[in-house]
Amino acid sequence: MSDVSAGAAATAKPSKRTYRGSQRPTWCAGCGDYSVLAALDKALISYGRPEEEITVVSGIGCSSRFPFFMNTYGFHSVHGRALAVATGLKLARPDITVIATGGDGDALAIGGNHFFHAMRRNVDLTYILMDNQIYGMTKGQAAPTSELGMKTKSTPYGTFEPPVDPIWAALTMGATFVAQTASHDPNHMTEMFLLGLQHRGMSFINCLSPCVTFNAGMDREYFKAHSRPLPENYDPTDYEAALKLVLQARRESFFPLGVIHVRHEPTLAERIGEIREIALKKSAHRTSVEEIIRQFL
Amino acid sequence: MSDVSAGAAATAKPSKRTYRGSQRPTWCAGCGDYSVLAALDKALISYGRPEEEITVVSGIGCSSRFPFFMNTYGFHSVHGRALAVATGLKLARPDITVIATGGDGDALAIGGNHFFHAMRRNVDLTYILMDNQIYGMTKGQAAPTSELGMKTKSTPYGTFEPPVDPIWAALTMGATFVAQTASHDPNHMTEMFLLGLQHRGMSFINCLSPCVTFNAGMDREYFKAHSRPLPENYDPTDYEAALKLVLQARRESFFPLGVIHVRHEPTLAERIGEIREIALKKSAHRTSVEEIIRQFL
Amino acid sequence: MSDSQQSLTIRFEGDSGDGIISMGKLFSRVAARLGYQVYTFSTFLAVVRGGQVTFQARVSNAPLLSQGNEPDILVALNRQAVADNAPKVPNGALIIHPPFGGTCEEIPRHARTLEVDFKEIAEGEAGTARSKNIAATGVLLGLLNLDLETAEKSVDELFASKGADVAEANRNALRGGYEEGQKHRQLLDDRFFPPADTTARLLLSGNEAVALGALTAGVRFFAGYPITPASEIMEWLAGQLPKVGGLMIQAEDEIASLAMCIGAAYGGVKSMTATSGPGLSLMIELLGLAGMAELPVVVVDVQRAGPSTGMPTKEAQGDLVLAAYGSHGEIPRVVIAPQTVADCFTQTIKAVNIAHKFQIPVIVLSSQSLSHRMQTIEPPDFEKLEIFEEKFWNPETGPHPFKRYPETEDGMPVPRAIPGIPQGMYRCGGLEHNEFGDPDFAPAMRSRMVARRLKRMEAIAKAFRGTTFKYDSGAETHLGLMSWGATAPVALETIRELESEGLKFRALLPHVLWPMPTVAIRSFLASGIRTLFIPELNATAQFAEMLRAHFTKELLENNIEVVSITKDDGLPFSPAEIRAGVFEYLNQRHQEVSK
Amino acid sequence: MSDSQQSLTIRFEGDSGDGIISMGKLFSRVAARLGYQVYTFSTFLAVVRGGQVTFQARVSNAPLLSQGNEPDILVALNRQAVADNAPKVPNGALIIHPPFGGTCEEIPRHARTLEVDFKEIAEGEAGTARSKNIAATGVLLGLLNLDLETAEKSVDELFASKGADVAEANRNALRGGYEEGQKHRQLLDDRFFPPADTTARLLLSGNEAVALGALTAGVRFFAGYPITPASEIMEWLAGQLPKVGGLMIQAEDEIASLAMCIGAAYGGVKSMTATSGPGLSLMIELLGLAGMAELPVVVVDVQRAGPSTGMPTKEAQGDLVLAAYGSHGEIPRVVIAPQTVADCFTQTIKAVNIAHKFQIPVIVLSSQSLSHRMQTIEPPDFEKLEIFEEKFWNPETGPHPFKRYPETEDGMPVPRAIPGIPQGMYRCGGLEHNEFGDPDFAPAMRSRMVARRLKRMEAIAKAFRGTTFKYDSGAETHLGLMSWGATAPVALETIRELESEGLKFRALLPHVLWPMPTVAIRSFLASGIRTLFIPELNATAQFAEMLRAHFTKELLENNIEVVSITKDDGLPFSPAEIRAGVFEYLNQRHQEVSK
Ligand SMILES: Cc1ncc(C[n+]2csc(CCOP(=O)(O)OP(=O)(O)O)c2C)c(N)n1
Ligand SMILES: Cc1ncc(C[n+]2csc(CCOP(=O)(O)OP(=O)(O)O)c2C)c(N)n1
Ligand code: SF4
Ligand code: SF4
Ligand SMILES: [Mg+2]
Ligand SMILES: [Mg+2]
Repeated sequence: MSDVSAGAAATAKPSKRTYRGSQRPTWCAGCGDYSVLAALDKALISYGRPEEEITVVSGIGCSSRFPFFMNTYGFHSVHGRALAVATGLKLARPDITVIATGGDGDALAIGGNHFFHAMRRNVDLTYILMDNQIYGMTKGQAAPTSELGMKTKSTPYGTFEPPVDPIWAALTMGATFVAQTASHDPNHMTEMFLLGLQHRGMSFINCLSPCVTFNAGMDREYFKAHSRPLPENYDPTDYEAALKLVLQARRESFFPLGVIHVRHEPTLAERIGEIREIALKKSAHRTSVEEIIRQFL
Repeated sequence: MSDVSAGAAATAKPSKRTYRGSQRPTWCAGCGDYSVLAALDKALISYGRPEEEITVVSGIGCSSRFPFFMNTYGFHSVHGRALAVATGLKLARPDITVIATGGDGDALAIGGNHFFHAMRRNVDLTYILMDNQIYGMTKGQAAPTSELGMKTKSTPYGTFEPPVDPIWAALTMGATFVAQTASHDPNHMTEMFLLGLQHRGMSFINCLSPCVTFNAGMDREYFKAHSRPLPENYDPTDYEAALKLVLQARRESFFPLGVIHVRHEPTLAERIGEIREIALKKSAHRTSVEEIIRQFL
Repeated sequence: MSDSQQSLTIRFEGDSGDGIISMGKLFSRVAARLGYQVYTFSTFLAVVRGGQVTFQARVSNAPLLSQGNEPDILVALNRQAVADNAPKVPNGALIIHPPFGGTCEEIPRHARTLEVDFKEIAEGEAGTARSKNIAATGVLLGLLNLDLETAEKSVDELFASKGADVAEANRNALRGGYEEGQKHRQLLDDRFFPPADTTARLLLSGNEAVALGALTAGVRFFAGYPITPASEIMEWLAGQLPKVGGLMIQAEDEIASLAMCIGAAYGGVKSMTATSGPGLSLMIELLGLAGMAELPVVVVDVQRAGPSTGMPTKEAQGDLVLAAYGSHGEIPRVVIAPQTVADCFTQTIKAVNIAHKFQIPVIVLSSQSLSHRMQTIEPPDFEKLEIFEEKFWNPETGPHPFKRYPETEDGMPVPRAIPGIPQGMYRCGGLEHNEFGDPDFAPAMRSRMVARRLKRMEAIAKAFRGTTFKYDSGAETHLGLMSWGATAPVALETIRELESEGLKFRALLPHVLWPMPTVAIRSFLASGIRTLFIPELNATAQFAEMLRAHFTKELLENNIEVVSITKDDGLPFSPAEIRAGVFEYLNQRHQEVSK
Repeated sequence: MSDSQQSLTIRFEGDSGDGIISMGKLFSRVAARLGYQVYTFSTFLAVVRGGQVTFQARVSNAPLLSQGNEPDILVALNRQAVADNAPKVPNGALIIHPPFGGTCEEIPRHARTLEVDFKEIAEGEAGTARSKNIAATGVLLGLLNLDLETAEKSVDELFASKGADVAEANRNALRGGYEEGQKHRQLLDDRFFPPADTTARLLLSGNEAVALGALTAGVRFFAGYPITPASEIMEWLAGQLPKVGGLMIQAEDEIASLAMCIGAAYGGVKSMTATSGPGLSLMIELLGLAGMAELPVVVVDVQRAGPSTGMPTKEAQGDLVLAAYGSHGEIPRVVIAPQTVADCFTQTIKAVNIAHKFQIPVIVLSSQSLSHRMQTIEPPDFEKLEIFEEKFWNPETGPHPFKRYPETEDGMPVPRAIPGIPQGMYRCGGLEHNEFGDPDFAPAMRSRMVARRLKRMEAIAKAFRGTTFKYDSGAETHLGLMSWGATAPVALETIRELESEGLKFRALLPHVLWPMPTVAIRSFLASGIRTLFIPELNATAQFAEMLRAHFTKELLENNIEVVSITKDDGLPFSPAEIRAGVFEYLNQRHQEVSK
């Protein structure tokens, strides 16, 4: 909302470490999230907005600790609600770059409904999901992304629910930018984050980010071995091709890395802008509360 | 759970009106839900299970009043939770036929997360969604299915969120039976319901069922004019073809009627059955609580 | 009612297709414009589908406290309406009704009647029987000799969206009815009274008043989810917010509604959501987050009869303990309950002010009867309205480094930073934290932060001192009364009535229920009362329970017996019911004493 | 502690990678098998990543009420462990530590030490330094001369899943350490005491005991969502339920968890979920549904420090008011709080029984310290355990027609029908309804149904009469104490200690907190006490507040002052802290009196 004075924007070009917070990350040694943090820092440096114009919103989980390790505004909300909080913030403050981060459980179990609706609304957010196929923070229960049959603390005989594929979910629910990357490839991650930040609309980026402590089987090497770059001639603007690719990847058990899909569509804020135009036209000019009240006389 | 004695099943063949409750529906005259009710009654007569072995679970909404109008067990739960309640019931009592009913708001707004997860779990339920593209019960606000730009009580200048297509959602989230039908075609509805009831796994049936009071624009005639039967050579077992069809329908603004997709996959209960086998194998035979306790000695 | 106050209660009743609500609203609007005080009540049906609909309008020359009892005038649009009301109408009541083809046995002897063929007038004047409700309203206006021009203008507005033709047809129907009514003016000459002045007043429902209050207070972000009886708040704001640069978004559920508001609040934009009991229950986790993160957000709960889905269209005051205690762990928060439609406006403004002044969540407890009732309120004086505008932390003036959650002597929060302000970057959330907002679980820090949040509650209580509404007949008395929300004015009307019969009361009717207004309650409890009546619309006497928990000592010291008068049938209290509750106790006591 | 009771407190501390928890568990398991009573406490870290880890085990020859104070024996695996504990260990404490290369200044004069190279033993005996924790445990067992064979068996079990090689290596490490320990037996000869008997006891954590209680009570459906500190309940049941034909499903969130349980409950299967504060907050709407639909379901809330995310690994008793009042509108429900690990087992069984007997939701309020603490409990006697099995409505014996919600004289529910039972078909849900379950909003019906639900609460309260735990020194005294949950045994230990110093108390430590045990509380309040201490782990004195609200009259009549002793720093009470609270008040009073 334009009424809010956002303070003068600092104009100095951000240097290295600008977006890194003073708090040391509390992740386990070897956790994939470290390199995600480093890559986001790099991407933000290229993106170039002053740190006070950026807000990182998360839910709860190891990956959701992100805001604490960054030198930006940050909101570590409650489990599953990152996207709803981020949507409210972005709608109220379209002048701010809002990044949401979180884990696969946060996004797709408890947060599934907000995920669903944020994708279809095409809110102008960048959502970075750290997909470790496990609940890290609560010490190793099944995530909605855990492979069928995977043994975890909550599924001692193996899971019995077919998993969700985050990129399939984002793609089919309506995200206008869908990418996948992995923490073993920092440059690729940085590139994807930057593209996501630059995209107008909902940018969803799934990061394969191993939990070395509670899902040791899916480590860096595992993700590396199962990842594939996109085919040379792949056209991310072709929605049906994207659907096919993701289905193929599921069938053949590989992780496609790269921009799976991108298209341009009005963002939620832009559509609300149109509504505002209509509303203003109806009342001929920007109304005051006093005028509105008069209709009850 | 087999421990529960389910009473002796009545064996008499159900006659006409068997599944109709004694309460008269309280819907507006002309509401599409009347014919949905009649069609379900017919489908159940063909299906032939005694009424006490059937439970209808719903959320809140005009369409969610369903259980009260049927002579079966019924659970009119709370808004959005029909599928979660139905999942619990079905897992605990696999011997019961569980039908879930509700509106588009109930299913896809507040209930979206349970929808998402019930579809992927492939619970053996039949879910009948009465899609009127509006909130009927609360008198006319936008539903997640309302067309972009549609004026409703809550969107006086038109909605600004792209709608959800229920069959697309069910299809991409993992339902193993997806059909669409319309209340203007009672025979087709009956057929779809019967197929859904017979399918093992999550059967999702979207019924175009007009709200004559709060969405007068989308009446019987509108739905009729915009519906199309499936192409002659359509193969519902071809998943990619189904995706294509639904995308085409959205592009060309028509409603495909018929079985959009069907495939066979183990149900949640079947997968849990396998887990139980493993668990029993581990303890060599069915354990008693006493034996389990001994491990703490 | 004071001695010089006069009032007239008119009931409109007919089939759900008859346009009863439009009649009632039209009449009320005209009366309000002419300077009358108006107070309405309408019953909504449980299910969408038809049946009888009732709308009652009470007009007066002085402010009204309740919807009154049985009608002085019944405008019946069908026979059922006569049958429904006949046994109850007072002596000399006037029943206006259409011809029923033959005599109507239902009409009681003690009532007067006027038969008018509304349909014929409508068909003749407007060319369609559908305008018969407007014709009937015209008859009533004519009978009362209220200004025709004002009425015509109101009809025009009512049908503006339907096109000029429809408006004209209805204007004609109105005029036809009006002429007919004028012919029978003598029927009501004895009941007629002029308004006290000719100030045009705002005619608003409780929900409209809440929405208007929010807009006035500066709310520019509203996220909500439809639910009876709160939906009109979001519907109205959906139309108005875009005009002032704000927006209303219908969220996927109540959890998302509050989460979005919290996001907007973090961004520095005044935000609000509105719901009813089921929605409040769903918001409890996020309410805790707002409390822990100290973010200003207003949640309006238009109470309806619970538990669970309960009776969505019925009245209750059953959510108080949830509003006051709902959250795992302990958060600072404020609960405010408006008592009248005018309160819905002013208390909502207060709620927004408090939320931002104290940086906490505020719950406004309205209720079904209040939400749909229309009542006249004085046009607000924008010069005098206090609207609190937060001053955010300023990097130039500091203090540096920016501390989001410092301990302060008075328990007040410091100006916060919001995204966009350089050097103010901080992280907020639900974890226990230190002054900067960073997670900190050290036992000593934890204890300090808990104390800091509780101290806020004291600061809030202090800020309200002297604002609690007291009613004092001036006489010595042992009888006291406390009440809240929509029940409070009915209780006040009751004790005023009882006063004329010699029973004197002292009353305290707080708007702010949490934190409890300690100083006011203490002095009230020490004012000599021995019996304290507390009428409220729930089964477990929630307010009385909170009072006993927090003022045990004072009740003990002053030897006060708390007498709860509760009701849980889904309908608001009438003065007669509160009166009955008072006498039941007094008679019982009398018997005990005489034994 | 009684005179003949002896106890020994051992603390294990080291780096998070040192396997401290395994050491503690191994030692505790061995002691429990040999007949000792064991009570443990371990601190979990706020974040996943490393730091110091502590595990404390207290062993005794009689039942224990608290974790004790500072350790008699410290088994330190690194230097930090010595530094952390040195200033606090009591006179004559024994510190067992590895060589630090040079003298270790941190070791206090008043302690005795034993230096053992655990690593060397492990490398020598097991071929890997990783077994150093087992070697160290061996040293301790050898010092205490506890049975080696029992210890070897325990090691085998501990490493069973890791393969025979690993188990053997660790057995060797254990034996190596044991031999070393035996050499120094004289160091502990003076502290050694045999167990009271050699009954092997169950060694369980609170979470395990809850899970075991559920299984024993017949719970066969569990839906849950992970959350600290409750996750172990679902994890354990995930492994065990399939073995008895039940199942545990991890739901998409807490709302779905409870919804699934409610579905299963409607189907007639005993069902349960477990969560912590944030989850309970999310379940509030569905809790209301269970109350309105009268479905038996058990919700375990393992409380942690709130509000909001708060401090997930820390102790608190801050969810009581939410458990008792959380719901819009008013539902019947029961809140039970176990006090010990043994209670976690028996009270969970009771909760399941109550839920089914009274057809209502029951909330079990555990807490973090209880959940992760391990304690010995007597092996349950399955013959004597009362397990309530619902009898469902029988179409052959009727009554006909089947009424799901009839009014009964005693407020008790009637047998219900479940899907599959012919002629029992009914509809349930959250709307207000008549006896058959069909929606009915008629004011009179509504009032009857509200009264019917409240009457259930009376029936429940009646059923518990005479079961509330009372402690009475027998002597005349003005001092009373009430407490609940994990604080209660600590409070009991405190007053027993004070008793030996001449301060006598009467105490009431209820397990059932809602409905409040009226009869027991009334007679307790009338027993002559004038000062009532209520220690609890929250900031607003939640239990005390509920007590004041519901027993205002009794407190007044007996002239009792309620003195809350609260603490909110995330740690359990120690007896010393409660003692301090008591004396603070008494000294203050004394000063006032002498002024
Ligand atoms: C309402 C609620 N339910 C449960 C939890 C407990 N919880 C914290 S994080 C988490 C899941 C973490 O998994 P994920 O989102 O995948 O993040 P990761 O730790 O793997 O990065 C859960 C269940 C909570 N904090 N709040
Ligand atoms: C928690 C909660 N939020 C909101 C409501 C109010 N409510 C009742 S029905 C409904 C939506 C009805 O729309 P839909 O599901 O499409 O059903 P329809 O009436 O159109 O058949 C809403 C929002 C409620 N009962 N509970
Ligand atoms: S538990 Fe897993 S996800 Fe969490 S910090 Fe450790 S490695 Fe990372
Ligand atoms: S409001 Fe609409 S959906 Fe509801 S009963 Fe009427 S026509 Fe049907
Ligand atoms: Mg994860
Ligand atoms: Mg609908």
